[in-house]
Amino acid sequence: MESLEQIRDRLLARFPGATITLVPNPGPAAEHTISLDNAHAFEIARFLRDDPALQLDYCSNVTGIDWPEKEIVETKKVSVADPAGGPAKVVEEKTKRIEPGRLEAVYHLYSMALRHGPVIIRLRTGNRSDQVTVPSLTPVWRSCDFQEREIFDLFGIVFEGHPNLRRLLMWGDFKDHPMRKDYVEPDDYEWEPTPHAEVLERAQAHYPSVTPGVSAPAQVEAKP
Amino acid sequence: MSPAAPTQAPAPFGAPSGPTVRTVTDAFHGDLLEVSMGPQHPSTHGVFRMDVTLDGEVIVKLKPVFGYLHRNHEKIAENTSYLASMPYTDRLDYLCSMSTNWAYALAVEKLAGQAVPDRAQYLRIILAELTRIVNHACLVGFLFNDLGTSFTPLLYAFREREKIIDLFEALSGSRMMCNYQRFGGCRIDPSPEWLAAASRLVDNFPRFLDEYERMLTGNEILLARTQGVGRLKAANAINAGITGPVLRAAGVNYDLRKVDAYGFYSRFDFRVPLGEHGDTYDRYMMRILEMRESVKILQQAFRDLPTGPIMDPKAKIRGFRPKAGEAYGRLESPKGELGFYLLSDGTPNPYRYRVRPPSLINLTLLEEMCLGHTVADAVVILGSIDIVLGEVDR
Amino acid sequence: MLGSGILKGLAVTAKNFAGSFYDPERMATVQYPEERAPLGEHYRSFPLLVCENAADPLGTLRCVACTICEKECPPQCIYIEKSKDKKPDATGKPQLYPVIFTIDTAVCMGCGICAELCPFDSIKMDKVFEVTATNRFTGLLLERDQLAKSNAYYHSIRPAEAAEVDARLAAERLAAEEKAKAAALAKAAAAAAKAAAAPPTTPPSAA
Amino acid sequence: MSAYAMAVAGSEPFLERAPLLLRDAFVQLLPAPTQWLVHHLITIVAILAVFGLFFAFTTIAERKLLGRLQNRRGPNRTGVPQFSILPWRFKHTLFGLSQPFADAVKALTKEDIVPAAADKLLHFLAPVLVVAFSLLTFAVLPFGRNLIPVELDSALLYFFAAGSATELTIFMAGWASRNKYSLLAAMRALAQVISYELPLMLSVVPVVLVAGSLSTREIALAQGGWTFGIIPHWNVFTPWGFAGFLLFLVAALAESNRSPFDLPEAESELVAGHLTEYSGFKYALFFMAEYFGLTALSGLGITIFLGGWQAPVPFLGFVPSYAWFMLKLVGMIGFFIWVRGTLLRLRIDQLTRLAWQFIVPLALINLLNAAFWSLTRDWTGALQLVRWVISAAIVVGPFVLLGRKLNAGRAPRTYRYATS
Repeated sequence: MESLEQIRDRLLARFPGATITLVPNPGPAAEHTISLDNAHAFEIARFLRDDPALQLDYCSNVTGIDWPEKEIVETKKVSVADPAGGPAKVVEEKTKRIEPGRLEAVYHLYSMALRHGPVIIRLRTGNRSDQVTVPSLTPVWRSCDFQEREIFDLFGIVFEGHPNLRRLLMWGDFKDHPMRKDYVEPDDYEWEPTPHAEVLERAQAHYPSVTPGVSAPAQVEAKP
Repeated sequence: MSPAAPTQAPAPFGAPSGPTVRTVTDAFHGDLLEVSMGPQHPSTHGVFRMDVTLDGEVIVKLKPVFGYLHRNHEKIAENTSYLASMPYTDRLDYLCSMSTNWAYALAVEKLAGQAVPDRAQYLRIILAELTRIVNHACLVGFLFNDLGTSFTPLLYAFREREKIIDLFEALSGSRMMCNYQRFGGCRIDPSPEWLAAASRLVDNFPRFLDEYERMLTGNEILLARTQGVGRLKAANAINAGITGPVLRAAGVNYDLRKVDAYGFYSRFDFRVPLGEHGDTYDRYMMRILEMRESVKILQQAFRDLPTGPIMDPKAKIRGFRPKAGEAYGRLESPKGELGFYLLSDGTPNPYRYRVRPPSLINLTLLEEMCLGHTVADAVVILGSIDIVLGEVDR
Repeated sequence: MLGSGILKGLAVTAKNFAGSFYDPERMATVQYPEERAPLGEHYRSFPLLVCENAADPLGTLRCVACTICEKECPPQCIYIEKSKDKKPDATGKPQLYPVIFTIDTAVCMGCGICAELCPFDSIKMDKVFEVTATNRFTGLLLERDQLAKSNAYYHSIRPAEAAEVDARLAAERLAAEEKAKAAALAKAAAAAAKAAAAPPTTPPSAA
Repeated sequence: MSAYAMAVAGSEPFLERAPLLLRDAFVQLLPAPTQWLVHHLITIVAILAVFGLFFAFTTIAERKLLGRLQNRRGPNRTGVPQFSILPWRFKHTLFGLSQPFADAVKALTKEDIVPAAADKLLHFLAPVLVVAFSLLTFAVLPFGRNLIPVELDSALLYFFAAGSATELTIFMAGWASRNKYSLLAAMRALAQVISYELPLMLSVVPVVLVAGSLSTREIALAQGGWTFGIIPHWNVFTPWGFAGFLLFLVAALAESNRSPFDLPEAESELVAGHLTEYSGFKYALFFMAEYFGLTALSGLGITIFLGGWQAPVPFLGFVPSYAWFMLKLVGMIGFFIWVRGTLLRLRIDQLTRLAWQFIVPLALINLLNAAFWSLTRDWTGALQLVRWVISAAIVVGPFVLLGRKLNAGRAPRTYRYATS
């Protein structure tokens, strides 16, 4: 298989205007990825599938990743000229910048015909609140169907063009997206008294008069 | 069901495989009947639900509904250490915990660049192939139960499965929740007695398969019930990401043991059975033939099993922190491609932990396979796909 | 011919029917309460805490309340509170001990990770699987005294592993004793040297 | 009947007469005007008691037999409670033989749930009627030389009329339950009754043709005697009779909703079919009716093909006739259990196709065969052999041809392998 750089170059030649960046993977696995822009992602995906040299006909895995907003503190050494005219001093300057949060969908593509892969592509949303749309690749690879629905369900990425975008695992009325890093568990789902103070506290907050050793709902029901 | 986007895919949203389906209701045909099969239904293999619309007994629409067993396994794993997720992977595909363990260990080893000693690699293959036999035996048994036998083939299969499960218990301490693989090796070194018993069992296994096939493979009712039922076309199957015996029954030669040759599979001599029609009978036969091939692999593994450590000396049990990075490790689980996608940020807990469940993705084309067939066939088709709800819902 | 497959099937079931009367390969069922299948060496059910002395289980627990198991337990079913004071442990070193050590067996999934990770060979997996209680909250919540089992019991359920652990602990103890002895000797030597080297500030008669 | 029994009483062994003597002795004690009523009541009570117990032990036998077929032990834990108060510790549980009684207690004490939307009256009536109809069929079966509850000249007609009503009650149950699975089961039951009434009757007609009577007693009597002193003159030992018996077995399996034709119940597809919304005693009644139906059909099969109550070999003639009947009944039921333990379920379209494309044509051809058999009654010597050959050819030829057509395009396959 061609290297990722070659693929990127071919894609750039084929789709002029597209933003395609390589995302390096620092780990020992060294599975580097290509990040696609949302405007061209669908066309590029089709190209990847149909290109005779690649024939990535099999989309194995689709994953969502949540990257919350995080504050990055960068330390830079800056040499500051001494106003007194002495030698320049090296001062550590800390700059804080807020990296905006985003959601990401990662697709692992393989070729069953040519038996190579993976080519990993990433699609990114603008932020985590209102620009959460990426194009759906389900029309290209049917295997994305359930997986994109699952990501929509658990991460809240909206896949534009998905034929049947509904929640997959959680029920229809469920509000939040549980796999997001800032998801807050409801306080009542684990109400059974356990030795863990934290759970017990939560249970007590939800059922004020709970006593350990007795079923909490039974106590709640018993109350007039 | 048709795609919203205008594409010219090679028939990804394939036409129904069965007879032509009526979609209109008129005075002559009466109303369509909507039945919610599941979550409490004897043949949904757990708490799976199919909302089917019936014309008489013929399915005109089928909508799978998931999530009744959802426990957000991925979130739990992201909040615990890498090792603490290992026993949870047992509960994904609870029939094949050994190979699920291996898939996870494989992904973590890829993420951390961890080597595995030879003996452990052989042990993993032994256990994975035993698991494949366990799973296929179970599946075939349950498939016959769906086909309406009174538990007889299932109990014969369970009788043999039980012997393998006993081996698992003797080795790992638990029958199904083995929790055996570790990052960089295995947990317990099997004793020579264990290996002898396992080898004997494997040598005897073809006898059981012969008897099983004599009992059922030529049965006229089985042929009538399964041949031509639930056809799956190869192009559709590839596009829908269907893997494992279901894909190979459609005639696609794609077995990760050959393609990726993970572990030491390249050292083994075995064949991959391929179907032709992609129907339920082919899917059933794929399982039987794969069991026979597994027996061959196991015999070679018992013959060549090297001595040595079972754990890489550099492997860390306590305080395991892989470097930042990501890895997608996959292997051929009995049900298909089982993958783990791990993203590490250098902390003891994975930043992102994702399971690629073959059971779930193999259900993608369930509707296409069932359309035009009857309720009885839908149950059988679902049974032949081989799902475990612990993995589907995670 | 139509029906031959069915007849073959009938023959196989008939064979199994007959075989179930004489062939133990076919009739593998064990009549449970009367007969019991043997438990393997590595069989695991729920955790136990090893103590050195059966007469004083709580006083001789090997556990030093390091809370590794509590942190690593996948379903988080262990709860430990450390003591304020220290007690000498098996090797004679002063160590903390658990004031509260509970395992919620209703939550425990018997994975054995606690036993695997325990650096003090204190928490081990039991083999008792017939655990019942009439109250599912407190009845299945095992306290320290219920969890504590003597080393002899541990030997009885896992002879090979226990022997290995004992040998290791004995070696450690020996090493610690030798180290202590060496340290004491060194100390004494140092003191003697000091005494010898230092100029006598007090008259020798006073010493 | 009593008079008839008395008339033949002298020439028969005591055991053969014992049931009748017992009944008559009891009836004699009562005032004359009530005697006819008591006479019939005793017959009814006897049938209920004998076949009630037979049902109870069939359930445990089925479970234990199936268990053995499946390499299990089956239920073997239910002890006899009285034994536990004995001074010594009687630990044996008598192979779990008291299981049916425990089951009965369980069924009786279980909550009876009627779905809110169900048709309450029909929902109640269905289990009652199904037992009633299935019991009606027992009236015309000759259980022994002298044991036939009602002697009808058109006994077979009566049997089929009463027997087919049970399928209607299944429809009733399915419809009244207001459950979609039950409804599907009801429809399947209707399709099944339409498809299999005919083959069942057609498989019996040859016997009627050859015996020249619709009376079960006559048919059973006609099968008396032995060729060469060992081969009994049972219908099953003729080519047409053998074919008829096989067709009858298939149709009887279908008629009594047993595997492989248990489509209305179809637990892997329709949960429990028409029984989905039944619990407790009503469920037990359906269960009971299924076994009564099975027993009655087996009884009919025995009567018309297996020589009824006739002994298989002359020197065992001292064994009372009803014992032979029961023995054959046990054998038939055992065979049905064996079949259930082996086979898979057909699909509804295959079920009807099997009936119309295979069993009905074969049964019609078999009718011709029987006609040929009765026309060639006086062929002897070498002609006898010719008669057998022709008759056997009429059985085997159509079977092979029709079977090939039915199974067309389906065969075990061979597979290719990839090595890389």
